[in-house]
Amino acid sequence: ETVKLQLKWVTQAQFAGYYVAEAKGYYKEEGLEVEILPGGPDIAPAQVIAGGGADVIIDWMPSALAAREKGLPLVNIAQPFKSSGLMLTCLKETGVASPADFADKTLGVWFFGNEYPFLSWMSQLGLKTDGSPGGVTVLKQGFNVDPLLQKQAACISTMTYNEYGQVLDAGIKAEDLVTFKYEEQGVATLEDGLYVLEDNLKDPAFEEKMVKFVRASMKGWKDAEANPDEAAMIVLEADQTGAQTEAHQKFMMGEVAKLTAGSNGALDEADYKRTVATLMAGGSDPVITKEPEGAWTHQITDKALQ
Amino acid sequence: MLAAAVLFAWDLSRLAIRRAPRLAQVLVPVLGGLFALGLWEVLTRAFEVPEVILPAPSAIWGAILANLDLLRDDFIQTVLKGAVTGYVMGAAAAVLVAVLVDRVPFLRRGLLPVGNFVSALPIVGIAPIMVMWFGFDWQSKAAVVVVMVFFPVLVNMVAGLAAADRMQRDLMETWGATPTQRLRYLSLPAAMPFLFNGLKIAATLALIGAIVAENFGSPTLGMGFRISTAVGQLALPLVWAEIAVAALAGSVFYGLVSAAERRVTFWHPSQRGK
Amino acid sequence: MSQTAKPAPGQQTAPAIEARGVNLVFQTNDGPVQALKDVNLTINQGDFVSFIGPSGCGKTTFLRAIAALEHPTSGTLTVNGMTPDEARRKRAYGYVFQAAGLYPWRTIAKNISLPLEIMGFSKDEQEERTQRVLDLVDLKGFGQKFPWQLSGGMQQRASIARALAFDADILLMDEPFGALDEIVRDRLNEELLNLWARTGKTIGFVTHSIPEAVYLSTKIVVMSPRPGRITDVIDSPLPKHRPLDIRDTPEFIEIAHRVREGLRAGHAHD
Amino acid sequence: MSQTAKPAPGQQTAPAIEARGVNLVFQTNDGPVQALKDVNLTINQGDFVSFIGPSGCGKTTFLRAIAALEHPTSGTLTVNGMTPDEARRKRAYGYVFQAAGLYPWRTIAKNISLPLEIMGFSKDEQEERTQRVLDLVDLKGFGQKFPWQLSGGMQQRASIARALAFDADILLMDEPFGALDEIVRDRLNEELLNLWARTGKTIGFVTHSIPEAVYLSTKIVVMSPRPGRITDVIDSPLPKHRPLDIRDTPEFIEIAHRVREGLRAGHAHD
Amino acid sequence: MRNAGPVLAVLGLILALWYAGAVWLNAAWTYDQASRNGTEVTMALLLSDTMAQERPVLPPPHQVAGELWKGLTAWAPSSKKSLVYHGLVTLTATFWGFVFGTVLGCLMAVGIVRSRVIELGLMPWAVISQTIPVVALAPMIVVLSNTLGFGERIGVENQLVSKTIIAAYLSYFPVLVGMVKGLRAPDQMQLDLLKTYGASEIQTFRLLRLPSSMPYLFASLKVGIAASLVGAIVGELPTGAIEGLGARMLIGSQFGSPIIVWAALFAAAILAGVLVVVMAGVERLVLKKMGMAQ
Ligand SMILES: Nc1ncnc2c1ncn2[C@@H]1O[C@H](COP(=O)(O)OP(=O)(O)OP(=O)(O)O)[C@@H](O)[C@H]1O
Ligand SMILES: Nc1ncnc2c1ncn2[C@@H]1O[C@H](COP(=O)(O)OP(=O)(O)OP(=O)(O)O)[C@@H](O)[C@H]1O
Ligand SMILES: Cc1ncc(C[n+]2csc(CCO)c2C)c(N)n1
Ligand SMILES: [Mg+2]
Ligand SMILES: [Mg+2]
Repeated sequence: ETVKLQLKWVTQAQFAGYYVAEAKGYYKEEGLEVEILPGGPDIAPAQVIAGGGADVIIDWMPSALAAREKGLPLVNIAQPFKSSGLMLTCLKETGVASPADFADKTLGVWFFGNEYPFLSWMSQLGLKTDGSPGGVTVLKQGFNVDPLLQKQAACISTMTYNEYGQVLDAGIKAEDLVTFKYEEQGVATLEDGLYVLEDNLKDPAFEEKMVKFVRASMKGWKDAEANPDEAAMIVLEADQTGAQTEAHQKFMMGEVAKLTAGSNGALDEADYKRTVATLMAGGSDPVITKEPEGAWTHQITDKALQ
Repeated sequence: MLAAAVLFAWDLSRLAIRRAPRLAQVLVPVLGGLFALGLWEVLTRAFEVPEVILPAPSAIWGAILANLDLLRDDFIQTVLKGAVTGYVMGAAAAVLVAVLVDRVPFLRRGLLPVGNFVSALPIVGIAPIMVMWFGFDWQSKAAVVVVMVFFPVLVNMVAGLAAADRMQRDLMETWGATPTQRLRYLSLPAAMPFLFNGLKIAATLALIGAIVAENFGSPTLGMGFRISTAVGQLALPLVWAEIAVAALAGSVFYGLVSAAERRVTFWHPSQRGK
Repeated sequence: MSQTAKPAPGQQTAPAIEARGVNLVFQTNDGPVQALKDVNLTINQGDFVSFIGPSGCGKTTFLRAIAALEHPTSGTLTVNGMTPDEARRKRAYGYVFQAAGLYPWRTIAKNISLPLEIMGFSKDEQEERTQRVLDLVDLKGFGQKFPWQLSGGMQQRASIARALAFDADILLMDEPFGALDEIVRDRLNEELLNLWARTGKTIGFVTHSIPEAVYLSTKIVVMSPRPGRITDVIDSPLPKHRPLDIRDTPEFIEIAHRVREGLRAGHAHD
Repeated sequence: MSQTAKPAPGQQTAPAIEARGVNLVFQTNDGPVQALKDVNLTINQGDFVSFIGPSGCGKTTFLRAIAALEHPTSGTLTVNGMTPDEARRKRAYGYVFQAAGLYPWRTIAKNISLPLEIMGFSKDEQEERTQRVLDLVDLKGFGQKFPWQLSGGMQQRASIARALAFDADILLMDEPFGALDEIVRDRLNEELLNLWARTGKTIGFVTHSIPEAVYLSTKIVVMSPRPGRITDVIDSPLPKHRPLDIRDTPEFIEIAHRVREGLRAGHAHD
Repeated sequence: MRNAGPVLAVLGLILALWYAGAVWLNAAWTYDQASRNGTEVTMALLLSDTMAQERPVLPPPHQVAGELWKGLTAWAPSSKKSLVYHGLVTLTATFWGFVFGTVLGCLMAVGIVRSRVIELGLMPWAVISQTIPVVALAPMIVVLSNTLGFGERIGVENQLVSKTIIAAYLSYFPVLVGMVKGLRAPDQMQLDLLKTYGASEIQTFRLLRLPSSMPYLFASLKVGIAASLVGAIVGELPTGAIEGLGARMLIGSQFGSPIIVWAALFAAAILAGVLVVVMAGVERLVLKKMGMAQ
């Protein structure tokens, strides 16, 4: 049986669980042949699954819910990440000390479906994002942390496990930085869940396949948490560009492990509710306009985690 | 039925070309376009192609009407500020360098190979660097466009400057024309058909360059920004609305260059019949 | 067998063009072609020299060498005591090519005024001269046409007009009248003689017509083919003023005969 | 004032080319140019027709119209009873242009074999014919050169060879010998007459040389310029076999005189 | 070879400018770091630091050359760390994209030159095709080549199929434009001559239009092959950046290693340069064989 898994981004320790499951044969033990498709800029996992290019995708919940509202019935079948690694990282010298100082500053944000948490947060803060005075100026941030290093932005979006480390690596000390974790600001949304198409779930064979897949994947994740360095090396091995570095993947694995630690794979309904509430709070321009129905299920995890 | 429609459109086009050549210039492409759009609409409906893969033309039209202001602002940012500025600067630079290269044999032999090399740097590599150097706004997009446009114009212009035939060149010699005069009276006019060749290719590159460059950092404005953001949001009708604007802008841009070509190189055999 | 031209009796002017042992070899894909072999020739200021010889014998090549458009492989060539290159920079040449060679992006009038513009004549002067030579070659009213809208002969006339429009010291003409009918040709022959008499230009003239050569020239150079050599240099005893009917005088016929013999010898050589 | 050609006495063949009231107007940037006006002409099979007239009078245009390269604005033109277009599809024409028009990317031999290739001659036949016509125009040994390595006259000869290589019914030649010297020209004139006598082709021939026209033709068409009209059609009483010295006979001189008068009248018209 | 002198001179000049630029652009970071650390910047420190930063704004030539050299030689060509390996991956897509793009461009040009209906009906759409960003098409291309499994059937990766399509999509247009111009370049007399032979249209194409289009064709092919390379690299991103120079650039950029990006960039440029030079060589050969290089 084959499963195609579409990642949200390039091969890195953020997806270590799947690579570990693959490398250590957990998928094989379940009788699965899993093809891990790395993502990249311009790859929208939701689009890939809609076009039949994957069986299951990794996505952030805000964009999955937005897609659902657009008529693409994505369903969360598992949630290996318990908490969010998203944060805003600012240079202290720009004078940002609290969210109140964002006004009239330039902030770097990822788009392409990654912008929803930010927009929700800003609307909760009452800051306009259209560049009008008193609001914030938003930059569509590229793939890296250069805008901060070159002071093109006061703050940029970072993940605890990736870009933040790069800022430190670049030689800026932690004490020169101010960070705002979405978790701490109360605007965290669920990241990196596994999603499938609703209709497929009605097919028992597919359901069966997903049960095996989630079971093996979670085994991979827990293995990765327990052996972070080994997991990082597996990821490094899987990276076909040869441009990833060992040090950075080990750092990333260490940080990712903190985010997956609290999850056994089953979605926590409270987290889901908080995510939806955050997204619905989006003032004049909410990400989703109505309470989603059937956007998640324990159907798979209940069987997988017996 | 499809075949019949094709045949009918074909005959109608031939008739139009013979009877009303001016009208045909607009009619035939429009006819072809309507035909393609109709086919597109029918196919997307018949095969129930998901909107997030390829929306139907009717949905795109709806998105255009719903987002006119947005489309206009993006157009100004990307086409007028990014593409056109970069195009003009890049083409002008290429022409100047071509002239320099043609005039100074040392440069021709030294700069051309190096120039080929530098100008062949791919946009994906260039764009982040330009963003780093010129900031997030349209200036960095224009810079990317400059680099993209430069090579095709340069290659064609250098070929064009060498295009004058021997007798035409000999005449200049016998008149003791200075290099500048030879350039002005012979090389430049003779190069025009080639130059326009490059300019036409560059016209489309400029637009695509400005759009793609926005993927590497931009303000929250611009056609490339909108396209990639909307793809992320699965708002494909908006994506295609932007593409429709890009297509229209590109065609008009190309059409303007072609019109200029017709005016400037009316004497070239390829233009005389028109 | 090459021959050195003796200065025409009674003429004391300095040589305008002097060739000494000029050889010119072209390298082609299937071996070298010797276009000129050991050419010696002195042309004095104010001479009207015709070059005549079978097709491919090197007439064009020699004219081009004088205008510094080709460079001799060996031997020396001086123009007004300078190298041809220097003379060219001094704008000493008017050149009419064997084919018209008009610039397709300029109208006929603009083609004619081009050298004038290059040489820095004033706008008015350009205008005036262009009209005059257009008239001279009978192309009045065609100034605004483009070259490809003219017949072959008209194009050739335009190219002659272009060379006549400015006053170069040395006028080099490569079969300028080949594409013209007899009557126009006679007219232009007369005009050319007038111009020459009036201005004292030095003229190098390639033609295939023996009567034309004899009628026009003070010196007729007969060439033979492959490799191009000079087989005869004939100094014409005809007076400077030459009405058209001079062509029926015995002197004329005698010179023409000598030229024809020279040509035949050249052909036999082949 | 147009004139209809009477069929030559004693000739009964069907007309090869027939023009009735042909007008041809070019549209140019500064207004229309009437190149042909009310042209009526009958050319019989086997005729050798020369067109003579001042430069720009429409000779080339008329020849092009016969070959279906231009289309009359009004009037009818038939070739062997067909429209020119049909005749062209039947490969009825050999055409020599006023300029050589060789393809620069083909060697001389390849240029000559081009029409043969197009018309589907066998490789051997192509080779054989190419060699024969190269020889005929005295270009043996130049087959492997490229056009720009040849002198102007040699190029023109190559282009004549190209037209002679295949046996078209109708040979149209636009000043083919303009760039050749007298001796080669005489040779080719004779060769052309031989060819014509041997093959019975119909030949349309534009020339500026009155003697050439008279020497070659069975019919001489004199044209006058702008708008191009036929002012005279002269049927030559000269016999089919014509040695070169026929040019000194009184008949010859008389015809030449009549042509010259016709030409002068045309010029006066200007 | 006779170009060596001038090329070296120009390169020397560029290197000098580049070094100067590196000092100038990287200095800001040196000063920032110094002020964060509370140290002084001396001239010596400035020079040595700007030459050896880990993430310079503009890496100096020797850093790029070092990385390039390492990428080319330090690993076996089959290693995923080798630039040779990634270069070949990209080259494969470039090559096929160029081949298909050229064929497509030429076929369309022939149609356009032959028929006015095709010209008016097709040309505007060819122009429009070039204004559609790959981003928008990539999903369709990827989905199509995945779901139709075209690549699997002919035994190549679907990745390669997608990349090839994108490369062809970018390279057909320059060829089309150049060929249309070139096929129309013969002058009237040349066309007329063939008409008098009653040559068929195919013969006119083969014997006249094609040869006279050669200079235009080659000018376009040189642009086309560079466009194809850009297409292959661009195509590596939205098709799942796994391997190839484009993927390496992306990863280098994402993980803040500008030197890796620049090395990949130069590898790509060298590849493009080589391709253009090869094309120029073919051009010289063909034109010479045709007698057009005078
Ligand atoms: N393509 C064209 N467009 C406009 N006018 C033209 C064109 N071709 C020829 N003409 C005009 O038609 C007239 C006749 O030209 P044509 O070439 O037939 O002359 P011709 O008798 O062959 O002259 P020549 O002896 O100089 O070759 C000329 O006045 C010319 O300007
Ligand atoms: N560029 C060239 N390359 C090679 N050979 C050449 C070149 N130009 C001329 N030739 C050769 O040089 C010889 C002399 O040519 P040239 O043009 O001087 O002859 P010409 O006397 O002017 O003949 P014509 O009367 O036919 O114009 C010819 O055999 C020709 O083939
Ligand atoms: C267009 C686009 N730009 C940047 C990122 C980078 N990014 C955004 S979220 C994230 C961490 C989770 O993968 C990373 C690396 C992206 N994905 N898409
Ligand atoms: Mg010559
Ligand atoms: Mg003519």
